[in-house]
Amino acid sequence: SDNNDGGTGTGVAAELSGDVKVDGSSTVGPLSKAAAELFADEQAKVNVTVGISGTGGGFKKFCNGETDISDASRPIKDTEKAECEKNGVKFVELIVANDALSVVVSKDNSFADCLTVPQLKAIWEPGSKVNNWNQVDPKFPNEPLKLFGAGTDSGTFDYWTAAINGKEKAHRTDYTPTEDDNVTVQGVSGSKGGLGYFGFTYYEENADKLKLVKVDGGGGCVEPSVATAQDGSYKPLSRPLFIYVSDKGIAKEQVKGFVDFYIASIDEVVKEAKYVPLTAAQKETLKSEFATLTKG
Amino acid sequence: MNSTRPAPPPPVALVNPANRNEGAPRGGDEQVLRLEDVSIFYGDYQAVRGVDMTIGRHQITALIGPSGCGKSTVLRSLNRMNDLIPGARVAGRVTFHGEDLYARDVDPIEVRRRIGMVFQKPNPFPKSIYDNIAYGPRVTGMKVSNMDELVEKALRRAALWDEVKDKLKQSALALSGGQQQRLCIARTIAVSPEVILMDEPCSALDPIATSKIEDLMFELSRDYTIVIVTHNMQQAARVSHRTAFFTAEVDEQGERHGRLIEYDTTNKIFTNPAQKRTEEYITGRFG
Amino acid sequence: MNSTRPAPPPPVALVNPANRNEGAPRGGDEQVLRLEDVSIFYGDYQAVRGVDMTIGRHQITALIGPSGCGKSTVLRSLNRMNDLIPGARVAGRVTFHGEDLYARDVDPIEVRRRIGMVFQKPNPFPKSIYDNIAYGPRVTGMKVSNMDELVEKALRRAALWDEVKDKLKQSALALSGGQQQRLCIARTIAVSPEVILMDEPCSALDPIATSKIEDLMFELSRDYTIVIVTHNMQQAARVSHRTAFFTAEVDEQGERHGRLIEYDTTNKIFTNPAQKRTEEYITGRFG
Amino acid sequence: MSTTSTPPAPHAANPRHRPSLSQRRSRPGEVLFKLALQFCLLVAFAFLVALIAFAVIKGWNRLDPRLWQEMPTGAASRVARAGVQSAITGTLWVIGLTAAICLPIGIASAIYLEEYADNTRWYNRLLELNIQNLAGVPSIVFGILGLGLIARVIGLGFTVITAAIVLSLLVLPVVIIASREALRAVPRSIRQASYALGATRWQTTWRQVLPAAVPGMSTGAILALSRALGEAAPLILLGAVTFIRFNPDSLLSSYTTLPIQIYNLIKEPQAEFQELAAAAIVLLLVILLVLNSAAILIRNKFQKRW
Amino acid sequence: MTPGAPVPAASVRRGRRRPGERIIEGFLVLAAVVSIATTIGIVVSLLFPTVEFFGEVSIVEFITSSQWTPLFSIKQYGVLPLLVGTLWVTLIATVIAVPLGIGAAIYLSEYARPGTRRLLKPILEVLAGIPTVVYGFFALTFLNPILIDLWPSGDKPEFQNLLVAGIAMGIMIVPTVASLAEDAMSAVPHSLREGAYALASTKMQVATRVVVPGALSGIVAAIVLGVSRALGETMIVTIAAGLKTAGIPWSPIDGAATMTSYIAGAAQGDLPVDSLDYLTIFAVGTTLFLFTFALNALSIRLVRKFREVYE
Ligand SMILES: Nc1ncnc2c1ncn2[C@@H]1O[C@H](COP(=O)(O)OP(=O)(O)OP(=O)(O)O)[C@@H](O)[C@H]1O
Ligand SMILES: Nc1ncnc2c1ncn2[C@@H]1O[C@H](COP(=O)(O)OP(=O)(O)OP(=O)(O)O)[C@@H](O)[C@H]1O
Ligand SMILES: [Mg+2]
Ligand SMILES: [Mg+2]
Ligand SMILES: O=P([O-])([O-])[O-]
Repeated sequence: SDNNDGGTGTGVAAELSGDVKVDGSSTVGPLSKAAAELFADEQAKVNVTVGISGTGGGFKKFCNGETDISDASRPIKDTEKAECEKNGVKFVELIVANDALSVVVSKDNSFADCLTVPQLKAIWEPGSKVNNWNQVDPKFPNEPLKLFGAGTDSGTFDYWTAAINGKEKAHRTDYTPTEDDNVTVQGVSGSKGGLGYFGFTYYEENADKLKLVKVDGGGGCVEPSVATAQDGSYKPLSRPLFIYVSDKGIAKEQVKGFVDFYIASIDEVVKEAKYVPLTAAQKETLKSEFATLTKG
Repeated sequence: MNSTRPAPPPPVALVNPANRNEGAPRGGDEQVLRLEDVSIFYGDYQAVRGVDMTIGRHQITALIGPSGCGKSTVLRSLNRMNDLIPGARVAGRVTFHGEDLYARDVDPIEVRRRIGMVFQKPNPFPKSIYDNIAYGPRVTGMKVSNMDELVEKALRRAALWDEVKDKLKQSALALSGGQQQRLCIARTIAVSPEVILMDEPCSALDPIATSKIEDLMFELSRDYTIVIVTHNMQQAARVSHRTAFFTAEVDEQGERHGRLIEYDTTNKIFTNPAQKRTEEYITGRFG
Repeated sequence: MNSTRPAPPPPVALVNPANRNEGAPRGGDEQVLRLEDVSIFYGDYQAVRGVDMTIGRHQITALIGPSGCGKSTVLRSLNRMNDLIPGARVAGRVTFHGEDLYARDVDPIEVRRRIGMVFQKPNPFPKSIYDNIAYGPRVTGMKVSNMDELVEKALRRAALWDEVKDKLKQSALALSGGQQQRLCIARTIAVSPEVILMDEPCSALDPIATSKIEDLMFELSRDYTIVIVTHNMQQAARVSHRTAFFTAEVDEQGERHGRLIEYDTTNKIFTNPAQKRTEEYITGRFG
Repeated sequence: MSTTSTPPAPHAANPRHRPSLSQRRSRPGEVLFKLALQFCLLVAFAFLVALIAFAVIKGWNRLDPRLWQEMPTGAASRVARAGVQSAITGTLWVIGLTAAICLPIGIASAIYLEEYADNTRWYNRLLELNIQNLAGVPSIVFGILGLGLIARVIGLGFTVITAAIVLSLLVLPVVIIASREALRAVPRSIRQASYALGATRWQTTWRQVLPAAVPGMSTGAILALSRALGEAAPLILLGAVTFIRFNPDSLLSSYTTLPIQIYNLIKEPQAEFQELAAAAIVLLLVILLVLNSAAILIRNKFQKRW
Repeated sequence: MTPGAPVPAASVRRGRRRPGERIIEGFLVLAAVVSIATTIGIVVSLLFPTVEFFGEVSIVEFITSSQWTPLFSIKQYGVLPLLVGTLWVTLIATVIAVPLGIGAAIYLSEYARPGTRRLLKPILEVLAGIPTVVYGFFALTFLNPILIDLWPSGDKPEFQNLLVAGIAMGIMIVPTVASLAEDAMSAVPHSLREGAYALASTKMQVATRVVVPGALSGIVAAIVLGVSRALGETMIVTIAAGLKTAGIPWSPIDGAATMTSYIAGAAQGDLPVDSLDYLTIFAVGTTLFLFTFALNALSIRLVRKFREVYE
């Protein structure tokens, strides 16, 4: 039911109603949820739903025309673009925040402070036989590895496999895959040999339970942080986070109202969701990109 | 060893049928129901085989015989209550005033309205006394100008009015067993049937309640035709005009089938039965 | 109206107790069980009130009376089967060879081993015939040198051996009702009790099976003391040495209590009862 | 003299050598066995108590009106003023609709099977067998049915009505079986009496059998609905795992339910979310407890009226 | 019309038609058909995608390969890891629920006073009515820490593991087993107990030698039904045992997916409709359905056999 009886145009004053369907990345989900919550204070009659199907799942629905907005923790793939095209779904890509995929270990882990990309690859590549920390680095103690990683249906999984293992979806299989941050947090913090990776926010929220590991992408050990994520020096694991808005969606008053709000309040939204905020330049692009869609 | 060896069990003396229904009852000559070579099956099992008998108007006809000989089966065939048992089937002819009860276009609902039934255990509905009586007229769509009057009349006829007139709105389940059974009779009367079938109506009652029902039956036989199944031979002897004695026979295949052995006036059956098996049963030597 | 008015129901003639147990049985003078002012309660309800009677050794004692008068209740008090009914309670004294059956330190399991019981409906275990017999010796921990022999003996005593000797491993449920009942008797015998209580052991059986059980009872009374509850007066007359007649009396509060009305030799009870109510019951005028 | 385990042969029974009864044998095996049995029950109840106590203690801080006055949140920072209102209303919508769908169908099926069907016919036996089997089909399979057939092929999408249809089909066997039992408990004699007075089948069913079976049926209905109320698995496949902070307003609304909301909350690592999950669990348990007690009360009150 | 004056004989032939009766019966039949339609719907919605799935994946690989990695770059479609995960949880649940359930049933049917039984049975029913998400939460956040604390040494159970899910599920099915077993025991005729008591049996002997053997097929049916519930249970395993699908879980203290939790996990995520990934849900669903169907059929048969013994 997408009635848009409200809003005749400009401003916040007009009362909107109807549904806004958002789906996709679990990483970006918190941003969209925060935006939805803040938006609800202004437009109580607009029903924003935020599904968490993972980036790929989100695009599938998005390109089917089932959703208005797709959350994504990686850029849309060519295959997905083709699907959208086939179904006549036009869209605009908006970067709404930055993220630094964070590698975490247990607080009891005193030895692993920095891991190189080859070391990470050795651990996580398909068919890896690395099952003990001392296989990662002979200086490390004899401590069995307990691995927690992204679920196969997530953009994080795609991003991580591409960045570390060099090929999307190429990943060892004998680890605990999860969409569910609780599992990674509790699992890694609960065992000395634990190792996991997820979005920076999740680390920040659980900084008291976990230890952050620096990553050496070739230029020395870098710790993920707001700054290193914004300037891209946290390589190769800093990444932008996207929302994709369809043209059919934007044609609906309530969707346009929501995205307008999303962009206008992006700082607040990012802060609420505890993400790494956009740089000034990124913000400029965001606004101009969106402007093109609404005009065209 | 000083225990004495058994002598054959003593015969029980014949009942002396000082029957209160002696003499030809009014209307007894007119046939109401007639069974012609009736056999009744439950699935493949032939429970009753080849029964011929006629039931006269305003008579009390008693069906007696040992347990399992098919008395209830025959009784239920008279108002098509057997229809309700999956697999039950009647062969032969059962006629009611000459009409075949099992003809295709006969309405079993109408049959049951005309031929009422009272059961072994009193089974009042869990409703008020009043509603119990009014139920039949209501469901059969009788045009009743004054239901209160009808209820009162039915209860009076069943000799229950005085006992319940002040608590018509109370649950029928609060009545005693004997009262409940009379209520069931009243309920049957209320739809003005012609025949009332009774399947061991007193077997769940104490002697005092039993004697009340027996008196009532006798009263009712002025206006209704009554068929009663009873286990109690004295009761048959006391109340009935005619008695049919059934027993189960084992056939060549070892299956048991109920058969009508003898059917005659009650007086004859209890004083001078034609069949040896009847005598043996009456005298308590078997069954 | 030409129906005749009822005359009072005919009296049934007295049973002629050509009792095969006439004469004093062996050991009948020695008391095995004795009830002294026994009342039995179910919760607050006093089902049986103030019974006094003694049961003699190697005698068959029959308990008769109308339904609900407490016969089964009394019988079950004799081997503490009432213990199994929540709320059931025995007041007064029941002694077995002078020992109070309900004394605190009496082991009811041992009581039941010594005083066996056979029930109205044959209740063989759903096991083989052999295991049915062997069950008792096994659970009571009897030291049995040769179980096969014990099983055979018990079955022989119960006059069942010839019929089942080739199918001891088959399920007991495949036996006929009469055979099942004899199996239940054999099962009871196998634990060598002194007394066997029987609660209407033939009421679910046909006349032929009944007469087999009656013969068996008579046989067993040489070695066992038997107490039998029966509905069938002829049976009591045929098999028992002594008969106790119970009936239910209504007290001032309108509650019904079972009472022992008369207890005497079977001959006396059936030919010349001292109590009017006994006579009325025996002659079928009530009950 | 002690009780020997070999009883005397009856023939040899000499009154003078009769062992006394007054030797209550101690049977330690008996006592142990009974203790073991009690232990089994105790374990079951201990878990029940532990589960409830754990949920109450963990959720204690959040057991206040916020639970039903506030909407869920996605942000940990806002969790202090969040609740599960949209899940509660979603549950009410879904369960209300489920009741409206499955009770009439279930009761009508039961009436057909008990009052009308000739159970000697193969198709009626098949029907019965089918219902028994359906009762054992895992709930997630019903989710697949909903996903593949109702949401996609029929095209009702991930909506309140899809969820209600799937849950209805899921608990339909429970309703049918319970209703049949309730109908069967109505004595045959009542039906016979009605037929003997010239009532038709439907008159008998409607005026005598159904009123008498209502208590039993409502017990079954309540139990079936409380099963539906707690069900999460099939709804996972039907789009309930969505962040929704509004109340459904039509059959085609998006929705979430209480069990699903609990599942979502469990997945969050922050202690505040876990507390909220525990509080929502307490709420769910209270609802179920009330429903269960009602069912038991009805059953006990109306049992055995004949 | 007044009673007492019977009407003269009129024909009993059909005077009145009763179309309402027919319409109502038609409606009732229609309602009964819904359950048949449901079964057909389930079969159809499972069958077609499953056939499609096996058009691309060989059945041999499905039942022999020891890896289930349909969503990784190297795709393998062996259902064994899911099956073994399922069997672990079911086994653990059974080992816990059978003794507890049967013990409780014997107590309720043979030992408890009627009042106690009336009190205890509903409480058991409450236990059976607790939603499985709650059991999952309880297993993950209450039982598992205790389990890890109490674990003797060596490899501790993982944060999510099959063992704790099995334990929680065992508790969950205790009431099912207990209540059905109790029904079976109560159906053993009272006369058999009396017969046994009259042969000087003790209570335990009556329970173990007469009642339990007498109710055996009913008890087995209860167990089978409990097993079938464990097999089909989703939320407890999803929450407490995790979604790890690769490799056969040799140890129950590892986390691993079961058939049900794979379906639930996969259906939450991105399963593009029409893709092979999406079809895996149906292939696994069919496997699950066949298992539970077999168990249900067995249990129905056992109950029927049991009923036959005592009619
Ligand atoms: N519904 C039924 N289905 C199958 N067989 C039946 C059914 N009702 C009765 N029978 C069988 O038909 C035979 C006659 O039964 P019926 O009830 O008519 O005997 P009865 O003479 O009334 O016995 P009783 O005195 O015990 O009431 C018996 O063998 C009985 O087992
Ligand atoms: N378990 C019980 N609980 C409560 N009351 C009982 C119980 N058993 C019997 N009674 C009552 O005790 C009285 C005597 O019953 P009992 O069974 O001893 O009579 P009976 O003479 O054996 O009758 P029948 O000939 O019908 O077997 C009856 O009023 C009966 O209702
Ligand atoms: Mg009969
Ligand atoms: Mg008795
Ligand atoms: O949920 P994702 O952001 O990893 O796609």
